Amino acid sequence: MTVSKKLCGAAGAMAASLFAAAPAWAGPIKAPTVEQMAGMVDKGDVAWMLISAALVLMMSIPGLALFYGGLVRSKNMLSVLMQVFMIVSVAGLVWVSWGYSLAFTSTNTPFPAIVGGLDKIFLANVSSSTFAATFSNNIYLPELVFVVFQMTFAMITPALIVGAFAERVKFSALIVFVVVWLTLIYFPMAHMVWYWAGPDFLADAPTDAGLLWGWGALDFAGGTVVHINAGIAGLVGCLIIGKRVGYPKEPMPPHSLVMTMIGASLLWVGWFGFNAGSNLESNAVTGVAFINTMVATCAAAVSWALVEQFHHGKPSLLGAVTGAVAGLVAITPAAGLGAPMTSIVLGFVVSPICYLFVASIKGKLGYDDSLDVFGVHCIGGIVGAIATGIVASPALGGQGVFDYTVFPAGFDAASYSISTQVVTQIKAVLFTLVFSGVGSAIIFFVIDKTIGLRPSVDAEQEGLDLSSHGERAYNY
Amino acid sequence: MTVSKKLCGAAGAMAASLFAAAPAWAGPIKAPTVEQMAGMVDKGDVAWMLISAALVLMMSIPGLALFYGGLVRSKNMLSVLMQVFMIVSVAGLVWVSWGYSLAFTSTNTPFPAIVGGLDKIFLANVSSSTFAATFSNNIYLPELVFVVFQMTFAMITPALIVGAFAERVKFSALIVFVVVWLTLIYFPMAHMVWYWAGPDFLADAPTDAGLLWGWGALDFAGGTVVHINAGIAGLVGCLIIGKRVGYPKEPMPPHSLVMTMIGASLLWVGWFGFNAGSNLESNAVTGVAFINTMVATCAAAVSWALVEQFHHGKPSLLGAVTGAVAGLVAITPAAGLGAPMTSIVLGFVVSPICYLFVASIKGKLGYDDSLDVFGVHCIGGIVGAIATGIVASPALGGQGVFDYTVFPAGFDAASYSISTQVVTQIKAVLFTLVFSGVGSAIIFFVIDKTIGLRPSVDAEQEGLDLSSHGERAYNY
Amino acid sequence: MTVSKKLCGAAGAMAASLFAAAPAWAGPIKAPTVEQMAGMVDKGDVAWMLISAALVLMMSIPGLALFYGGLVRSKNMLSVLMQVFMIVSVAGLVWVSWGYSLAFTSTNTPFPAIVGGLDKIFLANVSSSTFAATFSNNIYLPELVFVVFQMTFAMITPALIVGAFAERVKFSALIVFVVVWLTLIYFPMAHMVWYWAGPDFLADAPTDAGLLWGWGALDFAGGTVVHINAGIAGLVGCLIIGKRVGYPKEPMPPHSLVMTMIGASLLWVGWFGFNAGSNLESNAVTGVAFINTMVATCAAAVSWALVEQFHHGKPSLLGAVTGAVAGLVAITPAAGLGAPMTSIVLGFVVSPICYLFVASIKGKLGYDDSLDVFGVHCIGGIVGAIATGIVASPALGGQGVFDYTVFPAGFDAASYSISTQVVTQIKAVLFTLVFSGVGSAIIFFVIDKTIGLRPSVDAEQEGLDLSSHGERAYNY
Amino acid sequence: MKLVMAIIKPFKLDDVREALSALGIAGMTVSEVKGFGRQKGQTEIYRGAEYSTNMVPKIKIEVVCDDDLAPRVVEATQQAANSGAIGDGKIFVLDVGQAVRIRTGETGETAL
Amino acid sequence: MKLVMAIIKPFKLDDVREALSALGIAGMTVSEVKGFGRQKGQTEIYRGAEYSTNMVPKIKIEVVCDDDLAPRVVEATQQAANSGAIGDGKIFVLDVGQAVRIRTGETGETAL
Amino acid sequence: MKLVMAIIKPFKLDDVREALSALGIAGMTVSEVKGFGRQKGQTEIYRGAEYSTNMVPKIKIEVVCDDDLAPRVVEATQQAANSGAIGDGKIFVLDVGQAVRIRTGETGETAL
Ligand SMILES: Nc1ncnc2c1ncn2[C@@H]1O[C@H](COP(=O)(O)OP(=O)(O)O)[C@@H](O)[C@H]1O
Ligand SMILES: Nc1ncnc2c1ncn2[C@@H]1O[C@H](COP(=O)(O)OP(=O)(O)O)[C@@H](O)[C@H]1O
Ligand SMILES: Nc1ncnc2c1ncn2[C@@H]1O[C@H](COP(=O)(O)OP(=O)(O)O)[C@@H](O)[C@H]1O
Repeated sequence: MTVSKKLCGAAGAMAASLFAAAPAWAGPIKAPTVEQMAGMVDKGDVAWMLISAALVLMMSIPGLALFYGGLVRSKNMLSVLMQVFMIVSVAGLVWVSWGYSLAFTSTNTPFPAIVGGLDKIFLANVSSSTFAATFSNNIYLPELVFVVFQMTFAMITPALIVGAFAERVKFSALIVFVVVWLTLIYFPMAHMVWYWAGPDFLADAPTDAGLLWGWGALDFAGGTVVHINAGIAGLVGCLIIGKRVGYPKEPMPPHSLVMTMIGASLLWVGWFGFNAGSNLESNAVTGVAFINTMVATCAAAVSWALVEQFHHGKPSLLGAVTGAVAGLVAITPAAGLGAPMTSIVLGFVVSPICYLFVASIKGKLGYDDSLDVFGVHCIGGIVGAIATGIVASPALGGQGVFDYTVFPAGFDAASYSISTQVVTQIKAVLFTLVFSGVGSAIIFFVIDKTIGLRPSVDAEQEGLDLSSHGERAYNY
Repeated sequence: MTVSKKLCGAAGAMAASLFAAAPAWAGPIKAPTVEQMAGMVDKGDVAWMLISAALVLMMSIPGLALFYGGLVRSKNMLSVLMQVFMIVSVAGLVWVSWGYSLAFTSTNTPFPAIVGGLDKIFLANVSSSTFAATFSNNIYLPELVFVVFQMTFAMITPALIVGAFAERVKFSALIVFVVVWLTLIYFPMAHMVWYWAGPDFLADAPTDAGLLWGWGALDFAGGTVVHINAGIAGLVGCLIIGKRVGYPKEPMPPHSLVMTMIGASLLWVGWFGFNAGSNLESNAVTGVAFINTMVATCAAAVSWALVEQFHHGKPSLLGAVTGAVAGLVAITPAAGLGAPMTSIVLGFVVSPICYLFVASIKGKLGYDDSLDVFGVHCIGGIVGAIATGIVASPALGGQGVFDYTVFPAGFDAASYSISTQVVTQIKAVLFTLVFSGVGSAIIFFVIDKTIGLRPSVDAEQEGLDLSSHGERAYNY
Repeated sequence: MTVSKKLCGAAGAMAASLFAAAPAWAGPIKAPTVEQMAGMVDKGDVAWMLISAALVLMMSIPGLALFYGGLVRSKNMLSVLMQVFMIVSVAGLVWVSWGYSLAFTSTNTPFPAIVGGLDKIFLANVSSSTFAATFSNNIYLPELVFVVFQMTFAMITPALIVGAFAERVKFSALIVFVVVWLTLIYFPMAHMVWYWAGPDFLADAPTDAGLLWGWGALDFAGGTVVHINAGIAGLVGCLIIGKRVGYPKEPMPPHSLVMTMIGASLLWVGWFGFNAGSNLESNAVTGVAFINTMVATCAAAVSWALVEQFHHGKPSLLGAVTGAVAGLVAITPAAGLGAPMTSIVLGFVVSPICYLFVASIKGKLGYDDSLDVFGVHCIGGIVGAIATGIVASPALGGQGVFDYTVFPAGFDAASYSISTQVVTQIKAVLFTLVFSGVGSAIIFFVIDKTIGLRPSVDAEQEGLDLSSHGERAYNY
Repeated sequence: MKLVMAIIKPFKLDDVREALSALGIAGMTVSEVKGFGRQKGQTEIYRGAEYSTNMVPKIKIEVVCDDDLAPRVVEATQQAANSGAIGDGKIFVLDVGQAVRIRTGETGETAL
Repeated sequence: MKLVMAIIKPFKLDDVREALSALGIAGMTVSEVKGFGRQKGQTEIYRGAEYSTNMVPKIKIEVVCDDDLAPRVVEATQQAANSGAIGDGKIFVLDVGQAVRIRTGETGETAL
Repeated sequence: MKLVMAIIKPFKLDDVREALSALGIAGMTVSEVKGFGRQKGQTEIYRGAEYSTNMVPKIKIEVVCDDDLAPRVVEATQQAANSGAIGDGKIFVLDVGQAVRIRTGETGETAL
């Protein structure tokens, strides 16, 4: 997904060679017809995007579910697993019903820069014979492949939120929240950041793009739309719902760090689908996004462990995996834009900042963000979003940006300015914090006053597994 | 895998463009030589099929093993894991030894519509220089890629059966059963449903196909061969083996729903290899199969949770994941043939039907299908198989069928009749129930009377982990 | 990765057809320029290599971590998970910092046959516009894709070692060891076995290759570099560190064979990336490597279970999964070179040999290789390495070897001699045992005398989770 | 009052509970324990290393009742838990000086 | 000496421990148990199969103290563990004949 | 008869069992417990949140023996479980009124 201008020299070279091998057309075709698009699909791209979609699903289930579930007390284990599993399921249905249309169309809507229309509601006008643009001229994906890849992002984002108020939310209210939040917050955010006309069409319709895309904000794989968005919603939610009974007096150690480690590992593995898949093709830039994701995560895991070593003498597994997730979050907006060495720096930087929030500021401010959704996803997302403006710079070995306002799109190294870009990035971050923060607060508030967000104290004390779902996680 | 005629417009378009880009031949070649086939392999297809095979293996181990294992009591956990792990291993060996030949050849056999011959026994005449047909004219896979993809189906199918009589079967007898059952039931079923000459050859040999394929039964990824087949064998097995000691008086709650949830999630993720991989190519139809699999599963998970909500006020995680599996089963035969919206309907419908069997009919009839193999896989498979006749209809947005009796194969929307097709589907279901039900019963019966199917009561009460395998699952 | 000459007929045929479909050049180009290489990248290959890299990461985390972790006592569970997780992270950073340069360059180094130079230190001169050779003429990968694929091998190899002295190593000392060992042992080994100029360049620079590659040693996916190397280092380490407190008197049963089974299954699934990914392309030979990996593993799992059945009457899950891993290890060097049927024989043979070491010789010699790294990885690796010389023979259906000293590289069946090749294989095995054994011993010794390798007896008895990491794995 | 402490086979728990309910016993406390005794456990073998533990999973039941009921509790437990096989377990009876119901503060037999 | 054995609700453990520390009790032993009693457990339903157990997770605390302290231990426990709801649990007091500190071999009240 | 109840360090279980077997003790019951006492547990830290529990894993052994043997059981246990370090544990001795072997119904010392 992406941005007003993007990608790198390698992509250009590769595209050139592809044209060479494809005698059916002489040069790139401006605004190809659907029939022509059908000939512009590469099976390698399709294979990569489908496996990427499967990987992103694996991030949510079982990845995120276990990462979160291991951290709660055993009496709430199933409730976390259930919340993630059902959010995934509900979000999938909402996505094909109206989400995709709101996010990825721009016709028949009063505010085409803010949110799409209903032309593709219930996947009307989408079939195995329609196509979606990639970031390269004259390279297309079958549209349903794009729909399902994007669907997995709409599944995981609301699932991220639940960590902030785990162990104390009413299940039915949560599901209602998710449907409303996707509709009012996520789909518009996705539209504003990711929607554009595509490289073969933009030159002729230079304003057909989402608001933040139009600003030139860079977000390779979803730092704003996914992590800052979910992180701030989580914070707002945990403030409105209130602290867990017994917090912080009663000790609430993680019930199974083994599950948390499995979850973190699967998040790491699946994140390649998220970040490298976001290139929409299987080319050299995909490789860039892949290796950047790998090394930033390595660096952040090491960095967190080092902070713990210095702070209290023992590096912990929970620290290492938390650092890895922070690194994954931070590299997300920059994945295909930076270089491996600057990604490592980014990884090293993000962990101490998140650590500060998680281990110190949270305690001081006294909010009960059970699983540190704000401290890791929102803060990590902000660090990554801003750093993207720096690491994308060709002067630092970054991939720079493509100029899509000309046809065919061309590489535009000269015009890159770190300071201008960082300002744009900060603007995008602030916009997301306000839009999602305020919007989410309103949604939480209304649901709290109507359905009620919180189970009874007794139900909470007994554990949500039994009180909400009538099950017990373990019967050894 | 598939059917007398298949696939959609997009496939046609894509094929056309491929030809355009491949100057080595002028148009499609009828009955290409092996040398020509070597030039008709796309690396994107190979990548997709190999990763699909890996995904299907992951469905069995650890997916299915954990899904089942979490549901038994902890004293039988390892026995379930061991059964699945060893069935996978044994089936792999049987498949390359004689299974592939019996399933996917039609020469030198007295009943070429029922079962293959021995021409490819021990993979004779199969090498890195032989090729297997796909569903598109002039598109081939290296034959070993096809062999190993199909192998993973022969691994998981018998593994599905063990859930029906978990916690009470003799390990050695089970392994003998699996070898015999694969040989006498599974390979013939696979042959009857999936064997055909291939699109470049069928026009010249219109009868060179398996029995059910010849009937025109639609089964995109194995509803009959895998799920109905395993489901009915499981039912027969649990009837012959008898109930667990203590059933239903003694409570036998699942020992770890966490494992069950991990298993279900990996089944979901892996099922994309199963369903979308069954297209044998990486194109727009693969995308159709992928998204249908996704949304049908979402719908079925939601549907089961809703049924529980209405029935006793609490949606459970076990319900949600059971629903997801039911949805995966039901969409299997229809995956590449329906449309996302009809797949959602299918998902919503299958869960209440399976719920009825699992939560009510089983109890009333009093059989002890420990892990609901019949209620979920057989019933879900039947619902899916019949519904396939409906959702495949182009009138409902389905992909319709290809006419492979002409060369090159052409799309044939006009002739599709839902009622005719549904009748054919029912015929195929009944055939499978009878063939596999009777055949499996005979095999179980003979093994019971010779080796004996059941361990001693003491061994069962102590738990199969210790009594059969000399191990303990957990030593915390 | 590979060897002085390699690959098979199918590769030839496929290459030919690729040229046919690529009108941009007339025949294979000797020593193409970087610009030409850019046109020699196939998106299917890129997709396959990226997913392979993700699969190999999954082998380490969570795969290997769980496989090992399940086998220790619960008080040391997190320490094992942490060791593997941090080794992966540290190795990733070391790899891009100097590892890749030492392993895969041959310029500006005093001993180009032993170790590379520093020309690509910190990935200097590596970008999205540079390319890496495959085993086929005129087929290239984006270099960063190759870098990250190879990175995952450098991550898992040192992680394998920790099993030999699990439950009794100081964390900080281990991390220091890993950095030094990678630098002094692993990178040179990788260079000696895998480095070569590439098929388009070798004819002109016939000596530009690593030492063992020059000998003609066959190692398709890393039997020497990964398994023998790690296995012997583990043995040396466990001898220098000494036995666990209480060993062998105190019973130390695995704390969760469920975790071990999950780990083994994910190792199996991920190993396709390791073995079939090592072909660097997505073609028929990749299929060969894939199916050989599958069936050798099946055979070895069955074989180990049978040995246990005969030896003490009960086949165990731990036995079956250990056999599977032994099979995976043994097939690694032979994966793309043998045929399915000979791979099965190899799988059947390796298990009894490893069993002998694990269940008998270890006890007699009295060393405490906690998780049998030597017995499974080193012994299994040796069996596989030697057997590779046999199964690769075209006379046995093997893929034989390619002659890369001519351009374009040609298939050379006539010259294959099993006895010559086996001697070469044995030479390579002995070299690895001595090089890695002596080198690792020196490193362990120096670290032991300086930092100290072992925690206090009290810390060991309390468990490393609490004493080294301040955490507890389970709080049910 | 007496504390009747019984070590039984796990699958007998339900039978014992029913038998005690029939006597009017309103409460009991149950824990998972491991027993050493005449009954030997299965030999476990992990990669060839044998562990011949004589440790067997058992259930410990603790019931406090008044002195009169104690003999009948013992008898009922003995009968319900009896399978006739080695390892069926033991019943021990101890004196209890005082009993308190936490909720109400009631003491003595009314606390049970 | 007395053994005070209390069956309490799990989330009350911390309160009880603090209350006992305040009395100068230096040690205690805690185990996880399951209780049957008036308080009924939640009904669990797995694929339609209902298990109406009356088995509730509880914590058992065992404290040995000298005879004089015993009544105050009982009282303090009763107050700290009291939530006023059914299932708050019981306290039983038994006589202890002898106590030994393993490390030193000290016996009697000095061993506590 | 006496009930000897010992709280020991987990890794001492084997030594104690051997010592008791040497005395002719044929059976015992073992459970996993957590101990509070002088010995403090490790501080656990999860994402900066410190839990300084003084809860340490211990093993509880319960042996019923006849009155004569009791002192020797106590002594043997004390010696076998002694590591000289804080937290080695305690031994308590209680009176047992009655013992029954479930399998046979035997009572008293022959039931042990
Ligand atoms: N002296 C004893 N003190 C405490 N518990 C005992 C004693 N002897 C036996 N037990 C418990 O009773 C269980 C059954 O005893 P065992 O000797 O195996 O069979 P049986 O009850 O048939 O004599 C043991 O597993 C142990 O838990
Ligand atoms: N007679 C008894 N003997 C041993 N334990 C008992 C007895 N009665 C109750 N208990 C324990 O006390 C717990 C609480 O008892 P319950 O009857 O549920 O509530 P309450 O304490 O309010 O009367 C039970 O769960 C059980 O563990
Ligand atoms: N008063 C007591 N009542 C019951 N158990 C006790 C008591 N005091 C100590 N214990 C048990 O004995 C264990 C060891 O006690 P501790 O004070 O740590 O060391 P030591 O045995 O060296 O004095 C504790 O962990 C606890 O389980």
